[in-house]
Amino acid sequence: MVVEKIAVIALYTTIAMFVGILFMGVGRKIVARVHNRVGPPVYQGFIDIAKLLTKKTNISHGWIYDLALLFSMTGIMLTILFLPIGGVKLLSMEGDAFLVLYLLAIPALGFALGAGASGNPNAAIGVMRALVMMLSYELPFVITLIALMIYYDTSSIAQIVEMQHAKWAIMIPPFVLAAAVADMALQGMLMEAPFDIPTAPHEIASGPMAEFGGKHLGALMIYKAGTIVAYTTLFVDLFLGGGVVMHDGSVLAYLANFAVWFILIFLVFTLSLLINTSFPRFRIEQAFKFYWKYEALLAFISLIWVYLMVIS
Amino acid sequence: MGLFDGDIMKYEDWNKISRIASRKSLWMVHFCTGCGAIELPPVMTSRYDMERFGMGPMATPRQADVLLITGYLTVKTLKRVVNVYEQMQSPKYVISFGSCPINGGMYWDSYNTVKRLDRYLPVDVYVGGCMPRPEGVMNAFLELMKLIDEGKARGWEKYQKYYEQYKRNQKMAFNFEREKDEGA
Amino acid sequence: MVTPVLMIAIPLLAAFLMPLIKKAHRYFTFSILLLNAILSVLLFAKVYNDGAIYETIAGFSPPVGIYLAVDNLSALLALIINLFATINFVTSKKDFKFSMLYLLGVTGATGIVLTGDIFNMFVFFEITAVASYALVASKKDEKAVEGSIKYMILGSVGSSFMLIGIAIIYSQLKSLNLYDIAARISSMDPKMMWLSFSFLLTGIGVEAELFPLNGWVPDAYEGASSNIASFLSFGPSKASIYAIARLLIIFSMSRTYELALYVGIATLLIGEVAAFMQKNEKRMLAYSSIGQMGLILIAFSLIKDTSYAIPAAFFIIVSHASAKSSLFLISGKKGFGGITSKYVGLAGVLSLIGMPPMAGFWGKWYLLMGIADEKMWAVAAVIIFSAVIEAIYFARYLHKNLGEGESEDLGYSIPAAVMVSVSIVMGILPLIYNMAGGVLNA
Amino acid sequence: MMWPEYITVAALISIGLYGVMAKKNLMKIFIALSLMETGVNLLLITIGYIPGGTAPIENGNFAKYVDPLPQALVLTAIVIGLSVTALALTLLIWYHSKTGTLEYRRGMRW
Amino acid sequence: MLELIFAVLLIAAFATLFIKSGRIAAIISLIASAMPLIAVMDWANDFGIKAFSFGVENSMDFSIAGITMHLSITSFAWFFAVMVFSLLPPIFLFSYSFFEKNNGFFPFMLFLITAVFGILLASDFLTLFFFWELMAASSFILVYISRDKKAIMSYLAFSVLSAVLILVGIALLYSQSGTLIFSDIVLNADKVTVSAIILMVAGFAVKSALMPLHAWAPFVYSKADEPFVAFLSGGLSKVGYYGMFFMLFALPGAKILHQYFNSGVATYLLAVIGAISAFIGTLLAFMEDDLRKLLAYSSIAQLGYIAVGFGIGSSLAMAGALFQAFNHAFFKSVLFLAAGAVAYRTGKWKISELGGVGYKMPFTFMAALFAIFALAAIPITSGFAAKWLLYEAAVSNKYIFITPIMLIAGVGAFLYSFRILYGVFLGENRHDDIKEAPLPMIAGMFLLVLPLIIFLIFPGYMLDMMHSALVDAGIGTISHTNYVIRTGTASYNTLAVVIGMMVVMIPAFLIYVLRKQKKVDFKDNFLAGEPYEFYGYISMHAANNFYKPIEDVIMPYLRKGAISFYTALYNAMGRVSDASRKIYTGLSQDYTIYIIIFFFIIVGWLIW
Repeated sequence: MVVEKIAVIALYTTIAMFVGILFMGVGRKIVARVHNRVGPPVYQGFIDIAKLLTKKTNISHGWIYDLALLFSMTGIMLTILFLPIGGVKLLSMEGDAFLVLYLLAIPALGFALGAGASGNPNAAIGVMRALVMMLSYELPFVITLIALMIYYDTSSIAQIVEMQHAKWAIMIPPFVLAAAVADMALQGMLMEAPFDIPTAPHEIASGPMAEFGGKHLGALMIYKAGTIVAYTTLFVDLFLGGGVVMHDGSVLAYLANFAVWFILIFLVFTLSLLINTSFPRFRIEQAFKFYWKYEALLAFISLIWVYLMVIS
Repeated sequence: MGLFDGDIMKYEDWNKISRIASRKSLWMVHFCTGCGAIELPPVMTSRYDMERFGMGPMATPRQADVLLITGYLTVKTLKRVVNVYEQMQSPKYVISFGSCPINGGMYWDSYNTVKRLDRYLPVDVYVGGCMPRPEGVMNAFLELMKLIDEGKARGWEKYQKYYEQYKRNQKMAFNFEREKDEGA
Repeated sequence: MVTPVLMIAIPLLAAFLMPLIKKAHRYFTFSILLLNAILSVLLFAKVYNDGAIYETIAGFSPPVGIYLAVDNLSALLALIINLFATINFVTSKKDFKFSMLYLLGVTGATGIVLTGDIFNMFVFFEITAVASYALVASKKDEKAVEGSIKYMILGSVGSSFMLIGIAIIYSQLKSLNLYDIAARISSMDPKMMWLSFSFLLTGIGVEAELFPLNGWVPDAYEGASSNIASFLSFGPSKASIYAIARLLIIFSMSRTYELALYVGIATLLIGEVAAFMQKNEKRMLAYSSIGQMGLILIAFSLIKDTSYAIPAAFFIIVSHASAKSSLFLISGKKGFGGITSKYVGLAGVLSLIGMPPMAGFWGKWYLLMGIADEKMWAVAAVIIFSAVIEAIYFARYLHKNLGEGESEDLGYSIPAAVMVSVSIVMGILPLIYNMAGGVLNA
Repeated sequence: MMWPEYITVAALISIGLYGVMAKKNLMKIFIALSLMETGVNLLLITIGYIPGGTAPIENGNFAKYVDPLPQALVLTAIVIGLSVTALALTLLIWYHSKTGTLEYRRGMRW
Repeated sequence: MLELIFAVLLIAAFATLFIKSGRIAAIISLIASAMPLIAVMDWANDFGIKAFSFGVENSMDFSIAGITMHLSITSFAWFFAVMVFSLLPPIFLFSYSFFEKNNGFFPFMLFLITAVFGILLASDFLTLFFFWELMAASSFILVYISRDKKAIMSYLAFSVLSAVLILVGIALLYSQSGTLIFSDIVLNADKVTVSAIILMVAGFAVKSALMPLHAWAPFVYSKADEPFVAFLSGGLSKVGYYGMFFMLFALPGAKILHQYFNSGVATYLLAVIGAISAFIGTLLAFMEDDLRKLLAYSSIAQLGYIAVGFGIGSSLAMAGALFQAFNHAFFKSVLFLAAGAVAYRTGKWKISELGGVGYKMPFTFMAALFAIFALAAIPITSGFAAKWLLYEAAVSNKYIFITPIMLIAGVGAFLYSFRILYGVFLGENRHDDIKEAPLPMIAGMFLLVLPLIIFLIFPGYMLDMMHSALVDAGIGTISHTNYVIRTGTASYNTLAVVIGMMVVMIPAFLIYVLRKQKKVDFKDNFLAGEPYEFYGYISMHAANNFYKPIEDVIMPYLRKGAISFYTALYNAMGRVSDASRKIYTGLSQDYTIYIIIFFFIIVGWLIW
């Protein structure tokens, strides 16, 4: 039983990472097409990671630098375990949305720790921006999350997904607004433009990653792939029913749900990339103001709307 | 003891994977001191689109595989170039642009210009011309990929092997500069 | 045989003998004060065991004769005054005239507390007042003289007022005995009664530092030398406030208590607020004294309705007498300068703002319990306000004195430590509650 | 009633208070204080006085005795007043020697 | 036995008063501080938790001629006592190395412990207030040692404010019920009782540094000796919350408030204040450059969560609040001690001047790292379980205002956590000449970290510990096993997190531990090609004005904060004071006029 579970966990993390790495290539391809370029092959992500992991030399800035990366990889994989993927509840019954929110902070903090340990001033500035960005987008995001929690009267993501069997959350009027807000928050979570200032390569030499090279950078790319899957899945789980279309426990249902989940996160990711390619970059305080003024206001409107719906 | 350094997988096989991967994913740090830097944007943008080969610019030497020397080097910039080169992770490659790094080019009689980059850093591919056109630059990249594929792009190994000599040459160049400074 | 009259007679006699023994005057005075303190302990023990003592002097029986009346509270106050006077005298370094005046001052203060006769009270008032004027001026610099002159002018006006009040009472009741007056006060013409009360309150209020009769306070305290400021804060002022308490009990009307409450509140507020920004330490302590007198008056104004009032007043008096006198002793220099002064300062301040294990804590506790009995929440609000204000300026005072300055004068700081330890002892052993629980017989 | 006496008392006290309130010269202030004390003493005597009374010396006519106690009180009060005045003059001399003037120095020290 | 504990504490306090050496005083204090802990552990048997038995009786009447003080242990006091007294031996262990000379820390710390012991054992208001004031006095002296003007003034002012508020509250209650003994008090929902409860809660809130009454905390925390501050933040603030818990749930004030207002508006207000406290405290924390001030604001923020729990008052929220209190006691003590250890070695407080300390003091760094994980509620520490309970409670009660604020404050905690981690321990290595902190210091810090790890895996133990407290207070507990907490709507399985973590860590571990790599110096760093020592020195420590961009956005809104309000109040009061002192003109003529006016006024008042 335990071995089975561990095997399933291993399978799912592998799949998630695979999808994530694939998405990195797909993303570059999409961006290239928008730029009217040919772009790299869709499997470019795998090549990049393979190259980085096969680098001959490797530098380290001390044990904190190494452990921090370990920490972020672990954190992102753990997060994925607590998210229902295509309706499959791995560990998601054992925790809830708050746990996921805080688990998502583990990789971010680990990454920040590694960047700090690298001793590069650019990295510190990048981390500062990343953390401020996190503070910014979390406010509208948690408000929409609370709207969902209040509406479905549960804080467990798995249960929220289950309750969307009949009707996806996005089909309920207030959650259209909430989903729009959450999608902009997603933009910040994925560090896509207009919120890509934490890693601005030409300004602060790619920020937190400035000192990462070789295998460390490879691990970082895996982590990045994981975040893409985690955040898009979170969005899909919250607003798009987790991609669950068939409810019987058959193998076909698994496959269908998985396929729908894949398509949905692909769509969400594509949307995010399209926004990314069409906008310039916000400065960090502009991003902060954007999230805390307009986004938070919209989110709060949807929350009050939901609240009024629930209490009446 | 390394996991991938011969215990589990043969070094040659590992090397092969490494070569295949790095051939298709050359990340470059371009050292834009000379005039050659202006030739790079066309290479990156939609006309030539270097990204279809998996190439792309990187912000720091730690992340990059290819060092582009885009034009002449003075003694002062050479220090930085050496610094950057040493911060890159092996395997790493150097492409030099234009005539200046080859033989001094139009600065052949300058007192302060590095005449032969080869004395200080192992250059894998030279692109001739003053300046080379983007086609030439593209061609150089393809050449480098071919060399990597064939296992001939071994400049970084050379640098490790003849480290003392390279250092001596570099030091001579830097000392030259210091004497000049003191004289002035 | 302990009689209260000894406590007045001995120092008075000693004071007039002083010119004869010029050389050993300090030892002589100290031993007299010590004797007096011992007598007051014995007296207190006696009163505590046997109940109040009423004693007549010079053969006449009351209401005509001079009359001493000692109950628990007055015995305690006499004890405090004499004890602190003894400790405080250690710091004196002046000539025999000073010792003489000091003895007179102590006599007067003790007399005010022990007497049962209103004219005697006036006489003792004058004795202690004249002695205090002279003591304040004994520093002989400009500030001292100026303070003394102001003190004297206001004190004289006050004593005239008091005498007028006494005259009115006498004209109505033909009696000077406090108990006699208290018994027959209701037979007075109300207008005359109120008039006499007003005169007496105004007259005694000058000495008791009530607002707005206390103009002399900051100048006199500032001008006087440390030990005299210390003496003023435990001697005349405490005796006078006790006299006001007696006055209130005599004119036991709800309006007088109400009036006392208002005056107390005004005194508390003005004193604390004025002390708040005061940079000069001695003036700050003087203003703070005013505030504390207001607090004591508030406590006394509750006497009629709650049994907590007397312990409250008593503990505040003890706390204030010991803490403020010791603070005056160690103040006026650049800083505490030494560990003894530092702890004396801390203990004094903590006692004044009412923290255990000091007597001030119990004062605050009983006062608030009394207020709870009375349900006078506005007064509670005033006390909250003034306590916070007090805390702020005392914190500033403590911080200001942290500076190294010159090294401390142990001749001052050790008596101060002894004085402040009285507050600690009283705070740790609140057995005084039972003793002071005896009602002030009126 | 003895209006003239009481009016005198009131006048003396008022004059004394006025002097204390209004005069700047310390000497005048002390004179005013003395006046006031005199007024108070007069009040005490007036209270004990019976119109047409005699001194309380034993001569059998008890009804005509004035009240002896106020007179004793006044004696005490006079003594006290004397001592205060003496002290006041001493202080005055000191004040003059410190400041060179008897005028009140107008300085607010708070 | 109980008398013995008090006696030992007081004797130790008086003994250390006269000992010059800090080492000996620390040992004496360590032994003395173990006494209450032993008693507390012994009492665990009374509350359904197996501990060892010493036979310490759990109540005593202490009579000082006429006044009787009733002392007895209750279940809720016991929970707080566990929390507070287990902090003390590690702190004294730490101070063994910290204080070379005894500057007054040890004696007054022992008085403080005596007072706290008395507060927790008090079963009548006089005892409570007596020990509360004793605590205020002794902690004030500990602050006084710091010699900082603002700290001394603000601490004394707020201590006295707290004391008088509590005193007036007691007086109000006494006037209603006529007794001071807790068990005899019967409360009615009338105006006086309600105002008494509010006043007393406000009074206790001062010690807990709740938002409008927190103004003393930044000054005191940043200036006093660290071991004391560790106890102040870890222990004394919890004593304040004990008072609040007592007033609201043991007495029970919350029910009275509910009856009186006919709704939960008063307690809801407390929750809102707590949430705002958490939020604004967080914002102020990450802009601070002084490490201790940062920790002070962080304390204000973390303590705000407890108030939220008390305000919500459901069993979930209370469990969360008590859990949070416990966690905060430990992690904040560790952080202050770590700050003390860093200062002990470097002598610096400014984050912008520190940096790279973690390389030289790895064990201190490890302890601080764990504490920071707990502070930021990372789910691999027990810190998360507490916040999780609070969030669940807020959401299940549909508090749409409190929940997002709490959550965003939780996110903000990452910001200042990183500031500490990077600014102090990581980044440029500027301190080549320092050593690791002395062994007693490290031992003290790790002893304090230990509970955080234990309750990470077994939050159920913590819920067991607070079980009888919550049941006695009539709140009820939540269903749990040793490692699963269940609420009505969700569950949290710590074992799943830990095991899941381990499972996914193995491959990553394989890749990253079994590898070949070259350790490089921090100087070998990408600086756009510049060598590190090229211009003599390139600052690589980007810790000055770290959050400047966001500070520029936020600060205009926070400038008119509580502290500036109190400063303005102080200045206004100063003006009033100056004006009132003008009454005293220094002229006897004026004073005579006052006398006459006074006379006529009272004559008028009395006759007409």
